[in-house]
Amino acid sequence: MSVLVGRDTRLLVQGITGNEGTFHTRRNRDFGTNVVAGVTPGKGGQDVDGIPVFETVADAVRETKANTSMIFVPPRFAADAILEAVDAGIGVVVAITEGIPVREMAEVRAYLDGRSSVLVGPNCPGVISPGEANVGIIPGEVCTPGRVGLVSRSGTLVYQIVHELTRRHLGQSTCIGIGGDPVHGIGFIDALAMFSDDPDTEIVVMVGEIGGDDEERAAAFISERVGKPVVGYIAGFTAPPGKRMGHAGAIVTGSSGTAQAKAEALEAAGVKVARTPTEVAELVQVALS
Amino acid sequence: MSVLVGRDTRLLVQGITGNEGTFHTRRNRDFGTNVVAGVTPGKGGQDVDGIPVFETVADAVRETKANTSMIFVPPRFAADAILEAVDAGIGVVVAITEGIPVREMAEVRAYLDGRSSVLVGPNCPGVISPGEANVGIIPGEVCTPGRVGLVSRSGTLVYQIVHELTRRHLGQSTCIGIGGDPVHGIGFIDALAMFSDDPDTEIVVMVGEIGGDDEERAAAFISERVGKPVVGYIAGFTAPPGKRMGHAGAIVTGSSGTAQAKAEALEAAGVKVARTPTEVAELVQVALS
Amino acid sequence: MDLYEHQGKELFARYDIPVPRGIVATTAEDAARATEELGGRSVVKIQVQVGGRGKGGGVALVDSPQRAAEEAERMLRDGFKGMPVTRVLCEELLPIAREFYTSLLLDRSTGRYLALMTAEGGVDIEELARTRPEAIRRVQVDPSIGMRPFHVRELVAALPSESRQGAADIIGKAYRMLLEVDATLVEINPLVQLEDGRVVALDSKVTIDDSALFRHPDIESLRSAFPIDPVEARAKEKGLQYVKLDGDVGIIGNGAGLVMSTLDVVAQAGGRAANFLDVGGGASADQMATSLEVVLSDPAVSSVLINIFGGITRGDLVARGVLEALERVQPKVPIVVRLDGTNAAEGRKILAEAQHPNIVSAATMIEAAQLAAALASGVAA
Amino acid sequence: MDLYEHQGKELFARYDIPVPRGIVATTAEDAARATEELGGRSVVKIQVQVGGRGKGGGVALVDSPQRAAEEAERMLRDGFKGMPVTRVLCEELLPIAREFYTSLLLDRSTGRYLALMTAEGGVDIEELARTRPEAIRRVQVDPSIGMRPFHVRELVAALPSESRQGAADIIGKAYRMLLEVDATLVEINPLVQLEDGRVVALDSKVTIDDSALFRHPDIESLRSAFPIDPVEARAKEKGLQYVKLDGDVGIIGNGAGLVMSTLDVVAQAGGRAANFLDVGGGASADQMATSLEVVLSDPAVSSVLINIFGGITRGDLVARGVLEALERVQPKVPIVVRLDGTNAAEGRKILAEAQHPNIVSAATMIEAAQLAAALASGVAA
Repeated sequence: MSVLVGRDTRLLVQGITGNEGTFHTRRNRDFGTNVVAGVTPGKGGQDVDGIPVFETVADAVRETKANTSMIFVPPRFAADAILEAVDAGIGVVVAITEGIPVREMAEVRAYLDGRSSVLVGPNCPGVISPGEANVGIIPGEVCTPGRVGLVSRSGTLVYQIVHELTRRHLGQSTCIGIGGDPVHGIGFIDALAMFSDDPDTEIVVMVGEIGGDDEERAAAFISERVGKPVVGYIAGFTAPPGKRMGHAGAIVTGSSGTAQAKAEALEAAGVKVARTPTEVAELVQVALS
Repeated sequence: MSVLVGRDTRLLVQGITGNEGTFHTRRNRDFGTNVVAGVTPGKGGQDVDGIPVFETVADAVRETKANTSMIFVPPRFAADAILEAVDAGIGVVVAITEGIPVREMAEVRAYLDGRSSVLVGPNCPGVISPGEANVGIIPGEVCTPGRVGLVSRSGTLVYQIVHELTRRHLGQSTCIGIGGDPVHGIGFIDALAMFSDDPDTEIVVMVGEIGGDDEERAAAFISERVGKPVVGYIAGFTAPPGKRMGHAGAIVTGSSGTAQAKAEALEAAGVKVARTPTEVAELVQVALS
Repeated sequence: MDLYEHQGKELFARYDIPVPRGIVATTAEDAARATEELGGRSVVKIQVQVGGRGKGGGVALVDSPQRAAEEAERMLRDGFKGMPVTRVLCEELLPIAREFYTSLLLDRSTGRYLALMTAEGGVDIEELARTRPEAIRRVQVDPSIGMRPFHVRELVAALPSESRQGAADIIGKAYRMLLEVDATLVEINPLVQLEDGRVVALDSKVTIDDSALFRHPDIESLRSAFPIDPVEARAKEKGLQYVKLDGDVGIIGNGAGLVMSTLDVVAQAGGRAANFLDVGGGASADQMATSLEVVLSDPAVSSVLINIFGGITRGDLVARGVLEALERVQPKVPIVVRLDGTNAAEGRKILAEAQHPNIVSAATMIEAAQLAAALASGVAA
Repeated sequence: MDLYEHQGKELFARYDIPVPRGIVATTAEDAARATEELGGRSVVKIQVQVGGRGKGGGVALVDSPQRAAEEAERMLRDGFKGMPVTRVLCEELLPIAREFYTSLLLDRSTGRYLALMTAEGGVDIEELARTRPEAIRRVQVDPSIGMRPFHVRELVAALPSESRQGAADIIGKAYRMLLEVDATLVEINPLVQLEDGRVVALDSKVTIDDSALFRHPDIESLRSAFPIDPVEARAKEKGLQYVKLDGDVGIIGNGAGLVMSTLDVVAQAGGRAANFLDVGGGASADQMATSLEVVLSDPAVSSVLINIFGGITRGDLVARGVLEALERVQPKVPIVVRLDGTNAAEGRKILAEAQHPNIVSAATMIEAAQLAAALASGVAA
């Protein structure tokens, strides 16, 4: 079992004909993901390794019954691509693109309100359910099927921590990168809720970083609603205030958004908080033994 | 029992200090409606017959726990007033105002999507639950409590038909005027669903008119979902094509929107369709005997 | 409010939507001169607000100013489908490679905008929607996000690839125009691609939301070009909803639904309504008086039926308005009055006390309709 | 991107938001001349991107050009809170009747815009929000409908009635500006009402979304006025995410989270990071080489840690980039490399085969951090 992506995923790739789009489409398909279509405006009718390319998402959905979309289009066109996927009835939209203007993401998020589509990202590494489907850029070879659910703002920390888990034979049900942008689709709370409801997820790893208050709100949610053990990790303890650390959303503003405050909020909610990626795996191992 | 408005209604009147606003506020209160507040920008702090007037709906809701709003503000400010009520968490918004530009109503309707507020109108006579509450301009004295649910696009046809019902001692649970504008809040289907779920409504009267396809879609809904008897009436059999008959929405366009087509659709769904307002009451009487 | 083709195209031009060069003519001589200016050839098109011009002789290709004058003369003289014609549009002839259809409209059933596009031009779109719906691309546009590039791509995917850019450009502009002028319909049929590749709006059909005209005085003023019934003009001026019909029973009521229902009930009683007149909600005595004047100014009217069920409208004000009007106009026809609802008792009392010889009271709507129909046909006179 | 006060006010002026007359000065003489031009008196304000100017000596009221020169001289000489100061803003003195606070910002927790207004001016808003939240009006604005009149009414209801119109006017314009310039914050603290009734923005704090700068080259160019570290400037030019820090271990990684985590782990190993550098997703060999050059150009760097876990980034390209850079720059410091993920094996092989004397391989992130920290402090050198 898994959440968001799995054996039923029928993947459409928006921006399939770009370099990165083609590269990761192939990797996702090689992993076993059912890639059914691509979309690139102006290239409808072509194909990528036999995957048909359509002019619009609506056409692709009509022809291939795609239910999940992965977005690789350049930042200035990406918000439009997300809206197109939502409007065409795509259930899970995974936006990899980095650098989408936040005003456009605010419009996208308002449009998602009350609609049934789920957005993951943007500026995220995607979602992988080991043994079932990989939608995004998480290297599938570091993962192994199992019962740990992982949700992270950072992409490379997903790889790093999954790597540590896998080394200890702690497989994963699903790993979700929610992305590092200030305005994004699903957050920790949505992911925690999904993992809570997933019978095959036994423990959840939550990887946060400086900036915003997503981790603090997640902590409140965990103490109220999550019945499974949660292990936390926060990156950026040594980040100075007022400096944006790579991710648009990773910034300590005045006294708010510090790693310290987030770790404390999580610990107050009963979450074991690791100090290094390696310790995350160690804490998971302890919790499951 | 009743739908939309009733004993729990705590009414706020937007535009309470205008002539019509004050007049109908008094009538609604005299009927027994619990009128708790008014709003008129620039007149916050005043009162109308002891009803406190606030500067904003948010203030009024905070102070008085108003849960229903009646809107009497002029057309060019009315869409803003509806949005204000929705944003302040008002559950039922009844917009009496006629002549709101349709572009603004399209924006309002999109904003309502996925939100829990219910809009009745605009350009409607309001909602009355005899013996409980009257929100709008339907003359309460023609109504009597009972088990007939009524929904109508036309306001004066509500009065006329309720009058015919009351004369025959056929009381009403709730009468809803959904309004005659092309883009409006709740429609026949929403009202039919509410009456279906209301244990104290035994039969539904549905009053349509030329223009659009609301009646046709309602007919489909009735045959699929409504377990109670429905009596129909359509105004405008003699209306010529291409002429707007008073209501912005009442126009036969080409071959679509005719009274004949609507009556036939309803009859095909098992609805008894009356040819005069008087016959409506007669058919209800027959159905209930 | 429906615009004439040439008025719609003037709006198009304001929004940089390409249209053929055109000149409006109100006389045969003007049509000849316009055609001269357009290079000696033109297409002469009747300006009316009904469809079917192409098949009905409303469009003529002419190859000389002389021929333009002849066609214009015929059009202005004969009218079109019973409508008077006061003007024609002379346009340059363009070399057309392909014809399409596109429209943007407010879809009442969803409250969203709907955009349509098909590669088949000059079609009857209702007919095409019935017979081959798959030939039409339909895209819903949520007003909260507006017309986005993806909507436009979905639409133009209906067209050959070499026509897409030009059509996309026009759709974007047409949507902006739709919003800015508060249109509920912008239809371009046909939308054409010329031999040189340009995409041009060859026709226009634009409907403006009446409720929004207050913010478009420039568009409102276009109405002055419409031929209009003088009685309708008077009613409009007074803010009354009046539609002229063919019968002899004048109808006044409050609320569109009740008035429509009254027309139907009069028809069932064997009468024929002379008009639709809705005095509106909260009618004052003055409005009532004006309504009666408007209805009585139609010489066909042989009886009048006033059917009022008061909500906002108050019976006492209605009664006063009727009496006021009777002082101003000296009616020769009977007036059947039926009053119910808010302050109806007061109203009935006022009328009863006035004892006016032309006023006949009725207790119910059906009785009133029967009386008015009978009085008009002379049976009860 | 945070704008200086005077830059924000230049944007305000473009949107007709009233601001005091002001002149930027980069020397004491300019400040004197500006004050002369402003009528012999002015307020001289340090232009920095940190708060607390009022209490920290960053604002001076002067009553003569001479005094303005003295204050400007001091400010330009001493800097502010350790930041260099290259310019001051001299503004006219205005007769203030009341002070308020207002701001518009993107609220990340809701994804909506949030507007704040309080009748208390010049406050520390975070402090006020903690101690007396009821003194602040907070209004959420859904981007799908934008800032509506009702939102504005709710906000200005916080103010005395005579101040509402002027404040409402400014809020409307500020919202339009927020959207059009892609700001994520527009703060006016204080917003003041003058004795003559006018409402004026006395200060400005504006943050622009970096991701949207591509459509605002005019705003992007304001950056040239910022004092900036030359190494940061070089990294920026190459599209690398680089932040200078105080330590001696140069850090290069892929992905903001992994780099932040690397800084933390280096700190735990007793080291101090010299910088944050994220080569980004899909880093090419050239980007990797440039990153190394950037990090090595900081003379404080005594060891470098390259920590790559490839997703989009491929290990083979990383390895090639490292070797390329080593050819271009002749490093005197050891470089610890840890490679995992996509094509990591190939990358490790490339590095092993190169047998470069400065390259030290590490198997895990923690081992790499410990090695780099030890090498920097000379322990393992």
